[in-house]
Amino acid sequence: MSYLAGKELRIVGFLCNWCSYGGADTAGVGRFKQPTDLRIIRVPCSGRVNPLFVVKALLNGADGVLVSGCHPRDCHYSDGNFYARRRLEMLKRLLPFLGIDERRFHYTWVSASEGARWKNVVTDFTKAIHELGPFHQKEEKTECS
Amino acid sequence: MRVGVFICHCGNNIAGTVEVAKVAEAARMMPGVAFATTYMYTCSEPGQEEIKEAIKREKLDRVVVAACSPRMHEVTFRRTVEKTGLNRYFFEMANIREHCSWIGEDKELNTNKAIEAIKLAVEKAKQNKPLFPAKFKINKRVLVIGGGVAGMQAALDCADGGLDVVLVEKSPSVGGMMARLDKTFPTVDCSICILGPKMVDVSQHEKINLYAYSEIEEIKGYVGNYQIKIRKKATYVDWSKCTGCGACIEKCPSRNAFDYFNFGVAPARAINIPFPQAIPKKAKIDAQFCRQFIKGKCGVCAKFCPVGAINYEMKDEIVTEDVGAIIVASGYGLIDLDKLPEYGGGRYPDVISGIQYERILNASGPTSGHIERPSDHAEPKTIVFVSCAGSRDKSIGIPYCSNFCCMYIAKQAILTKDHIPDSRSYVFYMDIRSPGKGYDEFTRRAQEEYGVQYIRGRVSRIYPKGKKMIVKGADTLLGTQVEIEADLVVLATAVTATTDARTLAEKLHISYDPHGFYVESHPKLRPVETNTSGVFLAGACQGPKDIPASVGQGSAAAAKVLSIFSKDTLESDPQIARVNTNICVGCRKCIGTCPFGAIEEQQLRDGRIIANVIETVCAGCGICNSTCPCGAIQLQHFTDNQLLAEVNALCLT
Amino acid sequence: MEPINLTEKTDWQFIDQVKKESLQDPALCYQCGNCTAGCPYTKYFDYPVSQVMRLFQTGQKETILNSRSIWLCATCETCTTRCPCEIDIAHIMDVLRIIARRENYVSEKDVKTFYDSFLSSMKHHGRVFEVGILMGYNFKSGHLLADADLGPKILGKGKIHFLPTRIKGRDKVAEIFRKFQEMRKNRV
Amino acid sequence: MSEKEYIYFPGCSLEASAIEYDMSVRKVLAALGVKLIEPDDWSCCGSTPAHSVDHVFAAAVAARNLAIVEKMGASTVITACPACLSAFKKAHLRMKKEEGFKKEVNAILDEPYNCGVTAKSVLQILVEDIGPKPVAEKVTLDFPDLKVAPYYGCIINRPPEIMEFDDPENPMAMDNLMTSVGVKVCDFAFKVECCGAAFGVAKRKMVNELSSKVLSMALDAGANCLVVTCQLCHQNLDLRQGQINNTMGSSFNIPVLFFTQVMGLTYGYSPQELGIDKHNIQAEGLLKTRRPVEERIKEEQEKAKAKKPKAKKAEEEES
Amino acid sequence: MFIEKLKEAVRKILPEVDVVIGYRQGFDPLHATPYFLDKPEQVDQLIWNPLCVQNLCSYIPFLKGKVGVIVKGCDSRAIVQYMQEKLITRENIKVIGVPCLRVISVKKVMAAINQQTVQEVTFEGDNIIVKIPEGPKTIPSADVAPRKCATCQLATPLQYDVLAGEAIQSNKPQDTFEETKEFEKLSLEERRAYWEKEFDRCIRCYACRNACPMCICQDKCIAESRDPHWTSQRANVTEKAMFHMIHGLHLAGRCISCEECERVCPMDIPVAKIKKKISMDLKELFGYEAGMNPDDTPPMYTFKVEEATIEEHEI
Repeated sequence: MSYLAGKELRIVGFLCNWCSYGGADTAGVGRFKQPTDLRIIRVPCSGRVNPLFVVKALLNGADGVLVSGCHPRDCHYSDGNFYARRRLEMLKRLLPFLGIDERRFHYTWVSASEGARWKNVVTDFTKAIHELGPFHQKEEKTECS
Repeated sequence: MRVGVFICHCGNNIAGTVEVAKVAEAARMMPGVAFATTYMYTCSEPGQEEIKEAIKREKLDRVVVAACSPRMHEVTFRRTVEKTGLNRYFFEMANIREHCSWIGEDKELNTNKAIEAIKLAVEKAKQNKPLFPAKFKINKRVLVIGGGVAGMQAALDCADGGLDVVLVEKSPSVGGMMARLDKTFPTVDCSICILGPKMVDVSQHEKINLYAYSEIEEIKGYVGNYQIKIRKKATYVDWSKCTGCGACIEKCPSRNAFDYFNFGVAPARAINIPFPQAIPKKAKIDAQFCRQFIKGKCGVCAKFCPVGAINYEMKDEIVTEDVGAIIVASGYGLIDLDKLPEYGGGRYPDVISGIQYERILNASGPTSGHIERPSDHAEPKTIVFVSCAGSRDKSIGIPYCSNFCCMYIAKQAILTKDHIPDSRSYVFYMDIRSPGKGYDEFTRRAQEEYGVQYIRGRVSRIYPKGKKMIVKGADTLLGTQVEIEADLVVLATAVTATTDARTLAEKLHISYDPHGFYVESHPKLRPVETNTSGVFLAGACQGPKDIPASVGQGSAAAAKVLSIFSKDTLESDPQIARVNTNICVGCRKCIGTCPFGAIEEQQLRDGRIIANVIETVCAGCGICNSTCPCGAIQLQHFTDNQLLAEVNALCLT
Repeated sequence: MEPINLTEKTDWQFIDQVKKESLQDPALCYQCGNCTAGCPYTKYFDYPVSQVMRLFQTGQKETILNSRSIWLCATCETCTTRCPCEIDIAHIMDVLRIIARRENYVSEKDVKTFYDSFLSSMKHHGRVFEVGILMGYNFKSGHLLADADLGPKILGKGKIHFLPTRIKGRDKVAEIFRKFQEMRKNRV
Repeated sequence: MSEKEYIYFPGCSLEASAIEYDMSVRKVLAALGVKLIEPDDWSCCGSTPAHSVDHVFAAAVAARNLAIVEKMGASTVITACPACLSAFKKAHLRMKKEEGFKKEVNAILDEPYNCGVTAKSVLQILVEDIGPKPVAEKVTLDFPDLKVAPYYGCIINRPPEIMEFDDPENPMAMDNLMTSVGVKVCDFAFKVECCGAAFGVAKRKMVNELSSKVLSMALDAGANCLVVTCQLCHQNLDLRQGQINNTMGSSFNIPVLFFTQVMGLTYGYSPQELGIDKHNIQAEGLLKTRRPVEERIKEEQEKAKAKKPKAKKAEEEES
Repeated sequence: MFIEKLKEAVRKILPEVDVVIGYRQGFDPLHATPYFLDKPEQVDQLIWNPLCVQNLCSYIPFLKGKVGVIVKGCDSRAIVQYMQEKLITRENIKVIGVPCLRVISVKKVMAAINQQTVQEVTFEGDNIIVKIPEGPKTIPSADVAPRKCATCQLATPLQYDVLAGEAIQSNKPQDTFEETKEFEKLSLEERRAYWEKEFDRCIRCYACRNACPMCICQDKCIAESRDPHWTSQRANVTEKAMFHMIHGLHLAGRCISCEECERVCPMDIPVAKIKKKISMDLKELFGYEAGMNPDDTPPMYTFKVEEATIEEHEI
């Protein structure tokens, strides 16, 4: 089973449980319509997101990766997003060096109350990924599946 | 491995935009899935029974429920699964409602997305390991932050329930905003008359330890075991000696201190007691206005104090209290008039805020309850009330309704007519919001019995002309501009979070909304809980709220604390970091990055140094996990392999 | 007043057109009346600003474009500055005026005549020539003596040039006029 | 003083009916060591009439001038006229924000504008780039009887998102500038009320009514002179003051000066040098009382001396 | 002779430590090899010449007891970095510093002599003279020095307990990351193709990792483990790239730019390039250079509440 080729691209989201996952819930409760491409992996904190997860996803088939945590100072674990910010910033700068468009990876902060903001993040990011098109060659996909 | 998948229709919430039957069919094809079915309401009792029966019948060892958000029902289903003897961490949830059926418009795409969400959960579940919570003892004391009506109610209810209460109040007296009010709507009963007895109860209750003029410095720990540092701000008066006689105040030569209690309606002395009914009734010095501090000489209060309580050398003091739960009732603030430049921005003395007018109306206020306008102390005859002064105003970042202004304006207009029978009051409003019991009748009374003129429209400008203030507004029902020559203008200034709300939230590790109001765990079903267990909310710190609602929340928060304290121990969350001693190379990077100091060095018998997680301290953030280069420290239930299984489920197709 | 049959008379296309051209959303307006309250011209308007906004919200194209209000707005920006919903109302008025001009709804001929006179001066000289504008206006509007009383007050003070300043690049300015006309044609 | 240089866009009115505004701007800025360079072959900004036609068109006629400035290698252009300023800022901001709009505008321009020029008012650079101290240092004369109502008009700082200068409801830039040059300022509630703008010709009665309110509020506030930043306001308030009196049956006779003229007067320039004689309402009466600034300083020192012992005494009493 | 000074220093230190790590002649005249000695009579085996390229510090974290080690300027950054990360107890290490202006890359020499058999190697002034069957060949050292030497600022080690010889100053220009910046001028597609080609050659021998002084996990490396299972053993370019990303990211803010990884790569993959890019970014973001100041904290293990250099990204 895969994403619906032609209609969707493969976008993986790592969301912290306390803020962004809640923000995505809030967006859902508010019925804020969003593109369907994004698949969400719940993590306790953006600080849990080892940049290698992003690399792993991008190398293995994702067209875009989104990491979203609590706003700085608002981390449930107080410092997690501060570490995430440094590590993910380093990664964001590194990706284009390897030939990966840095727009394929975005990290941001969305709080549990910001349903509308979440909708915008998802919509804009999905749009950006669609503008970039698929990252992996089609042949690779068929070869693997 | 035998995974069972249960797909919830959630009535039409999911089934309306997701083809659940197709989802179940796809789930059955997934490796490791032994059983998949759909159900109308999985969270219902029969729904849960269905899961239990299926576990037994199909010999399932992992369970995935695809339904709403795990933030909603993960706990429910874990309990269900556990009842069959399966470890509760063998359960996974796929969010196909909030993250899928409610936000996607295309049924085909939604269905596909739901299938993938389940695949993700199945792969994760297959990696899950049994986890077992440990038990730990609770410290059955409670900290209440804020001594307004909500905090006092919470403190009294907890204390009456037998708990030791630490009540911390930032200002020199308990009472909060309610103590400043003259009368309360819709009954028009005297505010301090109903609040006063509660204040006295707080001060006299043997179970309540009150720290007035104190602030929260630091909070450490977790539910059941918090360590609180409280800063007792220097009052420069030894409260153990002070009798509240007021001799010092009478003699104080510095007469132009800002009166915080009266919102600056009239000046105060540099040494003061905020109001006659203050609890504790003790004096304190505002150093920035005191001559002793500014000029280095004066000493008048020290000379006249009959008990020798004055101490200019006093310093802030930090005290420590250990508690098991925290109730936050830190109240609200009001926007400053300078946010409203079109209304003069505070430059015109006869344009005041509602709370200032409340003090002017109040018999124990600076005018002893005589209505007079600040500029020339004349009795105003034409009074204009402007509602939504800053509220519902996106342009200044306050899009929300301040909740109670419509009601207090009606009250103030009624009181004005009572005080000055030949006065005329006008109220500019956009909508009259009075949905409480007896509330709408009250605003009608203002118009019907007291002849208050309600004008539907906003005020664009207020400016002085001679001794009058010209209020230039619109009457949108007439479709015209209107002008009123007022003697006094009262602005119902917008309610905000307190200025230090965000700082306090960060100390508490609780969330706040973009306006600084604290976020409850669930807007309907968990209104006083926060996402940090052991921390509860009461009153307007969660959002603008009137007195009955605040009192209700105070009691509700107290009930929550009493309920968790009804047991002697709590279960710790086993979703914490654990070190694989075979792998750890002792590089210590995790130790340095842990925000909680939960990792320590440990020397093995062979002399190797490795990391060790202190179970009760670890909060489960996983920073150590993503720091560890060799993957030796793993956050249980969110291990590298579990997350990799999810990534692979999505990407390696 | 005739009841408005909103089923028939709501011009949804007009709402979309104004939304598109102004980049402002009428749904944000909750009709507080602040714009009407602050507008210096409410007295002269046939529909106060908040009602113009209401007419926009309900798609009453004919009424709006025939209104005098949109021509009497001086773009003083009071409404925009004070709107609690952050709507650029003055800009909406501007767009309504542009549409009215384009579709030949001109309820305030004098104002338009003055604007035209101004533009024509600009087109011909590159800069505007005040005496020329006034004379052009007086001629076209039929108000032959408008502001003639002011003449003596400024004569002999070196303020009035009886010949326009013509800049070298006036053909370039005229070119903007021409290219714009062309662009507009293509737009349609 | 450090030499400063600006590209200065006078605008059509300042060449003709408001030539005295131009004269005073040049005089005052020269006194402050500011060199003005007029762009070659500038054209009309389009003002209000252009944006009643179309926004692309309006932006184009404004941006033509910005493009000229850009080509000169400058990043700032200053102007005294609020209408030009507003036209420039609106064109610049929208072109900068919307790529599509920028393309459309540049398509009808001879030279494209690449959004590299910030427009500022003369008032803004006096406040922000020069500052109150140098402004005050040039003062040689004092006007003891002058009390001005600073009248900003509607668009020099509105809407705030576009003009990005001073408070939109209670602007203080001109108040402070007047105070810096030693002129008394009254608290004027009608600082930003509209005078009738460009409707003077087509809707004279309307303009007369609106302007009359401004004048009467200024008198109520205790002013004997209005100070303005906009030549259109000046026209409506000064040139049309007779019309106002006729329409309203009033008898206003209150001088209206450009703020640069007031500054120039305190710097010792003659009314003629500043073009004050070109106004409709003459200000001679007020100007007669001027005296060297040293006299005021002396007066103030004496007053302070007389006050001191009293203050000391009061303090002793209190303690 | 310098070598005598060095031997003298080692002899002096030997009684205080359990082992000293130095260099001795390798299997041919062009190769020096690490030498662990604990007896005075072994000291005479020691050599010192520009072919002593290995960073001997790499062994230290894995040795117990007191260790003496011969350290060049570039190598000394490893000592500093170990100190930052508290991976060594400084008192247990006796650092014998050697001033050095340039070492020589064996690979480059071999390329210059067309991979012929080396019979003898001598050094004269700034030249290396390699005797091959067709006769001696003189090569200017600068032509066969590794890349890192061209911008080396540490002619004298940052840390040493004894310095063999005199402290000298570097005469090289600062590293301005020209090569990195030059590479960034390629298009995204070109860069991607470049790495796909380079990584495809990787045989996952892990020599780069084994030689790396900062790869402290060694046999616990997650590139080889099943728990956690970051990479599979499939021999495709994705898995190879994943390994190099693990290596690169684990060294973010820790890489001391010794370029040992690249030196030892049998497939000549430019593995140091990625690390260099990260080092450049972290220097720009946090003003941090690994292995320079023992009191620093590596930037990935700390944070500031307000990060002046990190702006929020728009999508």
